[in-house]
Amino acid sequence: MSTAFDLLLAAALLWSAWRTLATPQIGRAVILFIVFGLLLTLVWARLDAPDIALAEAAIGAGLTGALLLDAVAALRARRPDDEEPRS
Amino acid sequence: MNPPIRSLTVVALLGLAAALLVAVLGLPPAPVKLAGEVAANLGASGVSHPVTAVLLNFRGYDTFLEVAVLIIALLGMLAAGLPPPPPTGSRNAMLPTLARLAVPLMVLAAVYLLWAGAFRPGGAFQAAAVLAAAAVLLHLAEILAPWPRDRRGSRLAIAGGFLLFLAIAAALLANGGLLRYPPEHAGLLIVLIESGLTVSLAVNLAAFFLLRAPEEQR
Amino acid sequence: MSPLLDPLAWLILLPLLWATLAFVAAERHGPALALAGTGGQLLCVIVLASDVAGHGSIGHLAGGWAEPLGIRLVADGLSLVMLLLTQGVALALALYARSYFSRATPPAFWPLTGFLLAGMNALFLSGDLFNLYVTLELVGLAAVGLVAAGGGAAQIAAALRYLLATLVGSGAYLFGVALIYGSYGTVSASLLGTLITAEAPLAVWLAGGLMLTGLLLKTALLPFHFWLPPAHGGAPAPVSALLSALVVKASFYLFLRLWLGPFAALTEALPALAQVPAALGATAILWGSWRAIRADRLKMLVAYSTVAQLGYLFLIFPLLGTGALALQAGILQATAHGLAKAAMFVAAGTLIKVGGSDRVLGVAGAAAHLPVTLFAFALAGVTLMGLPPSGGFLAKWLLIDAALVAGQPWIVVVALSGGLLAGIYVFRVLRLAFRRPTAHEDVPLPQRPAALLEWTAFALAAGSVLIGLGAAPLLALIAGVQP
Amino acid sequence: MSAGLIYAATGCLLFVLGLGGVLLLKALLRRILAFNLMGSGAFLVLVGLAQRDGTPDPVPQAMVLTGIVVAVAATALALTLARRWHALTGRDDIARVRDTGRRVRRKANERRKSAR
Repeated sequence: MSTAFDLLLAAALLWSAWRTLATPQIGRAVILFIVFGLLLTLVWARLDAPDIALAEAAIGAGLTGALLLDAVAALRARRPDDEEPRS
Repeated sequence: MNPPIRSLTVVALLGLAAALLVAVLGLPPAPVKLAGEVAANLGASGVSHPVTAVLLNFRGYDTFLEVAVLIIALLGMLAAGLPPPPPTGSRNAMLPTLARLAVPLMVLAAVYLLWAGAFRPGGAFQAAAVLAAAAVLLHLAEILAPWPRDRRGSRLAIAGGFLLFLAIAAALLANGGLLRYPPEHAGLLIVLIESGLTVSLAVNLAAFFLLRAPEEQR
Repeated sequence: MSPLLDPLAWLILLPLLWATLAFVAAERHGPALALAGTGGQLLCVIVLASDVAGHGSIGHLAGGWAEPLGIRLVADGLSLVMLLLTQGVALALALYARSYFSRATPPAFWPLTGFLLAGMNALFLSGDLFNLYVTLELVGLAAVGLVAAGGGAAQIAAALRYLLATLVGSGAYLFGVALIYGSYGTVSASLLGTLITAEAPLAVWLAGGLMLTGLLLKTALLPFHFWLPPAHGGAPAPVSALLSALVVKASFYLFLRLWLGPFAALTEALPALAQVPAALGATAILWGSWRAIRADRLKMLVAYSTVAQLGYLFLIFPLLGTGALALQAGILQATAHGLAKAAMFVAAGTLIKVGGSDRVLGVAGAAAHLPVTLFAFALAGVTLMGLPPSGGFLAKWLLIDAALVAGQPWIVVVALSGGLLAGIYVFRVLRLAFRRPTAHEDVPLPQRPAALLEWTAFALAAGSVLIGLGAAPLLALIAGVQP
Repeated sequence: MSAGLIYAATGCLLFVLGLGGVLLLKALLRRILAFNLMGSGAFLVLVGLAQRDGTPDPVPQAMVLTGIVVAVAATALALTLARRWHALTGRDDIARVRDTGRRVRRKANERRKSAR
């Protein structure tokens, strides 16, 4: 029973990782990456590693995700042709 | 990358994946079992949570260097040129209220995590991440302004925890080795280091979001 | 000596300390902190050298815990030569950089340099595969930060390319460490040396392959050299010198250490493996030299020369069966090249700063007003060509000797032709420098640079030559290494 | 098959997937994501393989905590560089940039001039 759950979780993890790289929109890719991080948090809990689960949720998915979202927003806000200062 | 090299790379990667799976699934048991060693020496480590014992005592030297890696990433940011601050006034109207409610809870959670680290899951890194997240939330709610780069205070806050760690590492040389805690003081020293690190790491992590180029450069 | 002054520990603590203080303090205190710090480091390494010469090898248990629970730091002949090179070059470069950046230092230059040095010292001293991963990241990220300094488009592109390469390299290394821990339950290099046998499971072979390949990527051995020329050629001169002279040597050192230590049983079981780095090294010598001959920017010429000279380091692997000879050749080459390349990059920096042009053609006539700098460039060239009595000569001599003992004559051919090719690109610069500038006769003579800029280059270049004359103690240190 | 072994195998696949992403993809942000997948794969192997007999091992767990912090540091630096690159050139990849970067510098200069 628990093996079935582990296999399912592993499959979900791989699927979210694959979609992170394959989905055409970068914004969606980042969301999928955060989903990946949350699934990974579950994996760490399954592996009796609550410390890593906490760190993964807070740093791996949380802060890294926020940094990525911030970067996506910045790259979107500053389109290629108007990046020079408008002072 | 031209198409032949591309397909070659894909084939090589597939081969690597297959080889790794075969290798991992057929691996015989390891001859050394460190978990037992950790348990046997836990009493002398100053903490009762095994992961914290490894992180700050048995392999505390790794952690010491790792804190430097975080500072380096920040220095790299300063070297490359800071991003401009985000435009103001675009925040969600609910955010300040949310921030005022959530931030005190997050600070409490961080204190709990730091305190818990000595005997159950938790510790400086997780606590720092939660504190940093609180700072980012305040920033998004436009309660906390971006930091200009040359404020001495924020630099001291970032380096302070590491300097404390460094001073303790150096002082313990008198005891015969880098970070070699005397067992009777290990607990106290670890709490001291972790408290310093929590604040510094939080500021360091938050600085990835908050350290922005001064407004006039835009 | 009081344990509080343990020179081994202070080699790591001191650069961390001054780097952190340089970050906190105002930017103008950076040079003073760096000079005091690197001076202290040099003192530490000299004290440590006399200890190691007496005892053979010195261990230090970080945290006081024995392996496999704790992390063991080790200083032996091999690590000591690298440490000596690092502190010596660092002090000279700190002096040079202080004058070079007299007006505007790139942001975070001094603290990043200090952290970089700390990372390298920690790497040379570590005997724990996971701890080595942390030191690799310390060195890699600090180096990337230095390449990005200045923040122009060219620098950022070079830094990004370098960052991706270095992250893939350390990622592969970390994955290998994970497989090793899974296989043996420990990451102590010395314990693994006895645990890993020729009958090791597939996972260990794969781990070895991934870790060593990752390190080749970080060392920029052909075909992984693509990131090096823009990073080394585009950075400010003191940074280029630091990267080319020292940083690539750190990952080479670790490659060598793994090859001789934990993975010795594997590499001995399959001797043909040693031909792989050697063949890549030989190709790197030819290709790198060719690109240096064709380069149109002075610092790109020097950077491609690094690609070529790194190739020599990998020629030694099929010869390691000949005893200490090949090891001495490799380490002496790393040392001589480190000094010579630092000299060449700082000399190039002065030439460009004074001449105002970064083209190779820009050095025309430089002999007249920058004689010391040009002499330094030429002396460094003598080492790269391998002419007597330089360190490069002795290194090649030992290499050829080892190749003949091992019955691998092709290595002799490669070593000699590499020297000839180096001669071509060095003389290309020198010939131009001695030509009188014809087109710009009316251009006023450029301002003389600070004497320190010229004489640090000279000291480094002279060191690379003199090391060939006084190599006996270094060679004895290396010969005493028990892998 | 123990949970540790299942996730170790997953980690192998994640590592290769991430490696392929860094090597084969073009967009910088995507390559940074791929690098993070690579790291997560290595972490899973580190803990999963060590715990394949079902008993928790605090040593690799502590190593992974260290690794996660190093990974976030590297990611932050990479994102800063990518943003800076985008601000200077308007590009989100470094695929066909010449070695010297001179072409790019010229382009940036031209753009600056035309903006004036």
